[in-house]
Amino acid sequence: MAYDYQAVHALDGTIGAISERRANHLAVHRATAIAVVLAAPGQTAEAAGILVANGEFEARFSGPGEWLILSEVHAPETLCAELSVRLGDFAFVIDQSHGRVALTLAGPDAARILANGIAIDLHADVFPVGRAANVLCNHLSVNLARTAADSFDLVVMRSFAEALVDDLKTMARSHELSVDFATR
Amino acid sequence: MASLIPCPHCGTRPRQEFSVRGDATPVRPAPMAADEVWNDYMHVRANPRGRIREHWQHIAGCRRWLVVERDNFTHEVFSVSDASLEQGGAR
Amino acid sequence: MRYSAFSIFKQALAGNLGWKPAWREPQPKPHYDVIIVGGGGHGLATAYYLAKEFGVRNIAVVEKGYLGSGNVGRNTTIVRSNYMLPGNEPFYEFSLKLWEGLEQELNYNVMLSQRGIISLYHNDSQRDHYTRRGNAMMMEGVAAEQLDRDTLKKMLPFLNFDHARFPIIGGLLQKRAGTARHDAVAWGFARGADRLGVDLIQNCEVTGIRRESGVVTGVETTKGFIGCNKLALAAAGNTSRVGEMAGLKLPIESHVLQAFVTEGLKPCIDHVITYGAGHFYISQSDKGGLVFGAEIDGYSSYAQRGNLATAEHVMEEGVTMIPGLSRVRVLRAWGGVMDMSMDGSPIIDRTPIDNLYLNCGWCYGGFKATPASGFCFAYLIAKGESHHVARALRLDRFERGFPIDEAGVGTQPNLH
Amino acid sequence: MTAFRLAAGGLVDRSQTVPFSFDGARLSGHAGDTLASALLANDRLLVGRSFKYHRPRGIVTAGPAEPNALVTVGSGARRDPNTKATVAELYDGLTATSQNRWPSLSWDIGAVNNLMSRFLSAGFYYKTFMWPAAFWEKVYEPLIRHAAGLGRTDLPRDPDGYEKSWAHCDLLVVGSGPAGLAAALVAARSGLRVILAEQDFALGGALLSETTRLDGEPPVVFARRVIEELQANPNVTLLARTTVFGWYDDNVFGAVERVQKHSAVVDAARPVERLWRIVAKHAVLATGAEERPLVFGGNDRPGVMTASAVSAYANRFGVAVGKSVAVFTNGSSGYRTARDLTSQGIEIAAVIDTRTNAADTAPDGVRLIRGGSVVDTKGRQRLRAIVTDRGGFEELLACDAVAMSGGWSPVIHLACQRGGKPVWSEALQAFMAPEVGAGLVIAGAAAGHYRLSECVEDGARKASAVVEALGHSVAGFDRPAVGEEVDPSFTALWHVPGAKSKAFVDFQNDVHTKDLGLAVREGFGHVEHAKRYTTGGMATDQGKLGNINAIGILAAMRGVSPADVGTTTFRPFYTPVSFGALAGTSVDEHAMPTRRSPLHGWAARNGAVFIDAGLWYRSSWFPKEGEKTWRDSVDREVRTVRENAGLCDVSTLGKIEVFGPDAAEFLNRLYCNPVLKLPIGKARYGLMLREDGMVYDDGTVSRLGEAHFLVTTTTAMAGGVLSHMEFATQVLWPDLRVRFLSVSDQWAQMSIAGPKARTILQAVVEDDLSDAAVPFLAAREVRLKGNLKARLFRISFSGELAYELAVPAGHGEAAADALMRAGQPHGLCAYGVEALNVLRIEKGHVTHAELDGRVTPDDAGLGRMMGSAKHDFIGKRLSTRFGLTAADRAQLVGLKALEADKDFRAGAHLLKDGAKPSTLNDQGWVSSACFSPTLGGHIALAFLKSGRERYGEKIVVWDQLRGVETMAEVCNPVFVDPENRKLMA
Repeated sequence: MAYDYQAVHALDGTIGAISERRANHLAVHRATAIAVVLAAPGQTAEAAGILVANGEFEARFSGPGEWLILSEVHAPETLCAELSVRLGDFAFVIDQSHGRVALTLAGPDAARILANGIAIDLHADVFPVGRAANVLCNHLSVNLARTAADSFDLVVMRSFAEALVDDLKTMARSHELSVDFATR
Repeated sequence: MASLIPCPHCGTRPRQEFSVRGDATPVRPAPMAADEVWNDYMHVRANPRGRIREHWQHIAGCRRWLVVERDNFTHEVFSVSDASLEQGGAR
Repeated sequence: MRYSAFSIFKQALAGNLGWKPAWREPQPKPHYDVIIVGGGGHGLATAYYLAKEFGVRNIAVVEKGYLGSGNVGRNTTIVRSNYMLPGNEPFYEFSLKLWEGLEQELNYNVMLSQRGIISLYHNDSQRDHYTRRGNAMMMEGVAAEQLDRDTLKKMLPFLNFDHARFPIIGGLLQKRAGTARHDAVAWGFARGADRLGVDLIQNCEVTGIRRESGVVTGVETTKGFIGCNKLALAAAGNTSRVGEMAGLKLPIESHVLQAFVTEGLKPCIDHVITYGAGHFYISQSDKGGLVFGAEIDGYSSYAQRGNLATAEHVMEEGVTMIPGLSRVRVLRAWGGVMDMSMDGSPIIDRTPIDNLYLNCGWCYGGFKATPASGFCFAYLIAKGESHHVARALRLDRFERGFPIDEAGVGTQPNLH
Repeated sequence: MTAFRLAAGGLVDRSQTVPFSFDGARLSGHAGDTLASALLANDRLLVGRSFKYHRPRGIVTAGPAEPNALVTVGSGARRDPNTKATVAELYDGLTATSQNRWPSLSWDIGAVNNLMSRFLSAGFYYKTFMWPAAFWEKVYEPLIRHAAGLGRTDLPRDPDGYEKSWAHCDLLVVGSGPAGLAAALVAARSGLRVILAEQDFALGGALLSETTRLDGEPPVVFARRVIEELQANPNVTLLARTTVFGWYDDNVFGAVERVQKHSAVVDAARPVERLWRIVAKHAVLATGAEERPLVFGGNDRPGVMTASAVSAYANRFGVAVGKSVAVFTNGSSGYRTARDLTSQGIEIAAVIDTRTNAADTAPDGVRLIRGGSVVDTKGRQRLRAIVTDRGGFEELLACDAVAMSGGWSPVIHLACQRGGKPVWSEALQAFMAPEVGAGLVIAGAAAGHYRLSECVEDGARKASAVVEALGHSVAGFDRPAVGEEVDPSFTALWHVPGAKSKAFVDFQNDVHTKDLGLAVREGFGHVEHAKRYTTGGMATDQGKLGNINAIGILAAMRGVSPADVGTTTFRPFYTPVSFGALAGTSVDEHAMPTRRSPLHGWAARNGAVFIDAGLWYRSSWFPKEGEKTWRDSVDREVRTVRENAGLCDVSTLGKIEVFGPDAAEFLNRLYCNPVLKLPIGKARYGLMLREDGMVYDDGTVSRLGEAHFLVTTTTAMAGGVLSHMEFATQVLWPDLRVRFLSVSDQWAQMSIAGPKARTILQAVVEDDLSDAAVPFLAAREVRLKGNLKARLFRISFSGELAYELAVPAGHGEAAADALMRAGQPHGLCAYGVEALNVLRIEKGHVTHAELDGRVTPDDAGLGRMMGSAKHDFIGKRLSTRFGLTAADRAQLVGLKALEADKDFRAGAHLLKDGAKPSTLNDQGWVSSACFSPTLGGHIALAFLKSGRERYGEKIVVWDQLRGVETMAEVCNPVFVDPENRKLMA
């Protein structure tokens, strides 16, 4: 018997093919490695210092001493191994590559669409590029990061991914939106 | 307070992001403290009108438990702090 | 003067100029046998029954605002006795029986309308819970009926059967439940008490409780000191503040509950309906407004107003339960301050101070209890012991480990 | 014919004819009309019927305070009952229907109430309908209910969508009149982020119906210039058709935008209404002032309107409300209306001024009656004449409209929604907004500045202060030169003496002066009592017009000042808001989010029937061909598990990983049973209490490393337990060195249970799974064939030899498929939560059906788990309370049916054989029940008073709700394999 554990994405089978991208586009990332780093008690500053951005991964603030780490270059296991080596006793590293789903909403109306479900002020002076935060989007908690003037990343618990995409489509009802898996 | 709460970690957020537990004044007694002390802790509330301290959790944000010091008649917030700092504990 | 169709006819012919005040506006006497703090439904009912049933005549009710200015005039008017726990069910059934004779008792039409309450359920475990509750009611001799989905579809075709996140699978009906005109309850008891000689003293705020050698001797008020032999607190919403004047610290937190009414509509909802996948409930008043609400806002508050987030959530539940509400416009939102107790059930009891009596902790359910609360509190004040249906509603039940926790959520008041 | 469209003038677009219908009649108006202005242009004065007496009513105002002109707009599922014609924007194809009349508006049988009115005085219903007792609900109440109410709905599903949005700004300006525009302009020029909200479909507020010139031009020209500049500013959001309905804590405002309420054709891609939650650093309320009606005999006859409405219809809409208009006023405003009308060529029958010595002058040729009053009106369904009185001399004066002006009330509603009480101004004879502190200021007429120049100046001034408070520098603007202004002073007159017929205070609810007199006479003189007794101010306009007069009348009757009477409470909503707008998109299937298990696809492929379990959908059972009922499938699944093996999705259980040097100590305090000495590689059942000693949740605790644990929770309590743990570490014991994270979504978890579970699992797992290598309660990492790391726990809920296997979520389906393939030769089946439930009942395991929040460990038969030797754990101290240890507490027992043909259901109660049903005799209840395929009969778990002493007793299972009573035998709750032989195999 052959054993092949082909991974299924949480949104497989829920996103139809699109003929063209529209003004605003929601890209679902298939293979982002995601880890959560919890600073060891009393070691928040040390861990934060190690997690400053580099080309291999990006650290997104979730709470005091807690970050989501996203990497497009590492596989989940190597990301966790890499982080564990760098952080040593300063933090605990937990693989969440299967536990979370990462999405990117980009387009001229991105902030306006998000304002239909997210309460924080998304004005670029208030929530600038590089800022990340856990926020409520309608009924769901998501990690929101601004990656460009009109581009936002959303990271959500896997089991809620379908609900979030549904919500985003509804939020974008008055705007042009297409949804597809991201191509790399 | 009833619309927005300034989270010390995340900034000002809507009330929907928080869940509230209740009076933050009672401190859990030592295990062998007297019955009355435990009864007071669990069941008895000063419940004044005016300035109070209340436990809220930023449940859809950083998930930290906060102590919100506020007026329960005007709903004005005086301060919000991380609950773990209350007893001088580490984080 | 006695009210009747004839009195209306006679007075109308005289240009309605002959009607007498519904109650006197007395100045406080120096001393009463019993002073009741709180001129709301419970306080007025207590005064009425004390005078009527227990022969106490020298009574004052002191009220800081106008009669009925508290929660008796802010609730959603629901009357029912569909409780589960043995500490509650007999009490609320006793109350419903008193409601059923109240109009004749008081010679005042409180417009009791036994339209039936239907508690919807949405999954098997809720069905089991309501079965347990329905059987508990029937143990007490209270009729209850289980309605299946098909029956509900015929009775309430406007419910959301086809597009609900949590489909409706059935409901528990108590036919004798319903609504009553809330203000009229306060006014009816007030008028009844007044006619039995009770002094109803409005705009008289209690500012202190005077104690001598451990017993209460009277209250300081904005109208001066008033002495009494027994002091009875019926100030739900502000119980802690009044109790504190006597040195009492109580198992109570004050919370705000919002309620709402829509613009008037021709009759479209006949029952009281509660939503099992949330806390929404709704009924239609005789004037046509849909009266509804849901859960408390959740935080300590003495402000009689709610927040928008909770209001929005209430509407979400409402439209999800009855999609046709969508285009109905909501006219007004208001808030009342609830005495939330530690187990979600009320307290009618003596206090550690011998002649100080306590009636509090009604959470969001005090209106339906009004007659029984008054009757049992009067019984306690007059006889010094609990009425048998109110025996479980003790102040010391928490430290003794006998909570009456209908919701099963423990000692966190905002979860009840 | 009285009311008509003027030949010229107004802001309506006469080039666009807009057809609409009213009560079936085809009519037309122009673009820019409201329904009310279009009805008036068509001489439709009779628009509705009042609430109580069903009196004929017309249009009173030109705005949102309208009490009378309520109609149903739209048809079918798009009916909007109780729509105010005065704010409804006219659109092509609008259909309007009058309300509260039968059979027709002009012939309404309910009007008989009017003839009976003396018997229907305020509160009459409290005094009667009590005999015979049964008649109230059977006869009287249905009659009252059908007579009451306004618009009609049969609650059809709404075809339209709604939306909710957040907005943030430095300054919110409410109202786009002169003060609002000036405020917005100053703020915008100074660099603030500004939102300007206007309830009308046109921006400009009072400037739209004002005639005083600004910079020598009509005021609307000035307004347009300002609006254009604001529109061009990227920091400014202009929201027309947007009513700010509520002011909430922290300066958050609720507003509703009518996005598509002005079109017969609704674009499904857009919402019909949008709710805005506006987070404003500052706000300026420039909400203007409301003109008061005068309370005089017959003041409700169609044709009687406020003077400002008469002016607005003439100036803005180009509509004359009558051919001969009488002006009845107590101040200067009436004269302005007289001038507005005469300049349009409309005849003024007379100006009747209640003041004797006013300096105002009537337009040339207009008769002025100083010190006069109107005491009655004539006409049936429209006004024909009025009766004036001066010095006792009555005169019948023909006219077809009355423009009444009773003075002005600032619109302060929003400013009073947060508990601030209005303050009486003796000078302005009006209630003013209280000082509400930083964040909200009142400007223009809403602040009592009635003159146009003052409004502009005040708006600019208030905005400048906001600009400075935010640290910006104020950019100025040149104030327009204001032409000849009216100073709208007046002499308050709460009711006009000498009324010859009913003088209405609250039009919609038919409250007249005598009702207020009766209320005072009967002791209901407090403003709240008067409101509740007479229903004055409780109608859909919430007393916007009438309350001030009611307060004045009560004050006069009680001999006090209006300040002493005070107002009733201002509460949201300023004007009514639809359920739909407040609910937004989170309704129906989207009321709450849906959670999908990583094995959802696997279960679906295997034919699962899904049920909701909280937010989750869980596979309930897996029907096979030929199975007719769910019981067939469940019985088969149970038997298969007991005989062979089954695979069940348990991914929805909460999973929390705990790290840190104090992790063991923390968990030891969190659970009531001991955790400290749990060896690495082992799992343990864990019972968590609330601090009050009741069971909170149960699950497993596995030690993956010295300072690394994994705990599981029930599906239902996963969120609650996480919060509880966060509370414990952050609040109770912040000194503990521990961190944890919910990893629930990372793992797909499946239970493989049954005598063949090991064999099947071994076919997929590389590692040795022998009992020696993986004994009961082992917890370890394994590698699946094909090189997938997984976690394996030998735990059992069914009582069988069982494992839980966890793999990264994305690999879950593949792993489950592999197991199904490996299990096929051994008879493995997929089983759902129904079979799982039967299996665990048979084994006597509890779930939240048993652990209902009122149950102690001992009640559930788990008392031995309590780590009484432990120094401390949550729930320890209070679990020793007398009531929690009482001997007669209900204890978990098993029940076996003694009558084969009768089943048990959860929720039944228990009675001693022969006992009379009563609360006192109630012995307990059934918490879970099922048919046991293993035992071949109905069994149940139940809580019975002192139950563990009563094994063997025959007891009545009493389910009167279903009409079923049956006998059962009380037994040990573990029905299957009490020696745990299968478990340990």
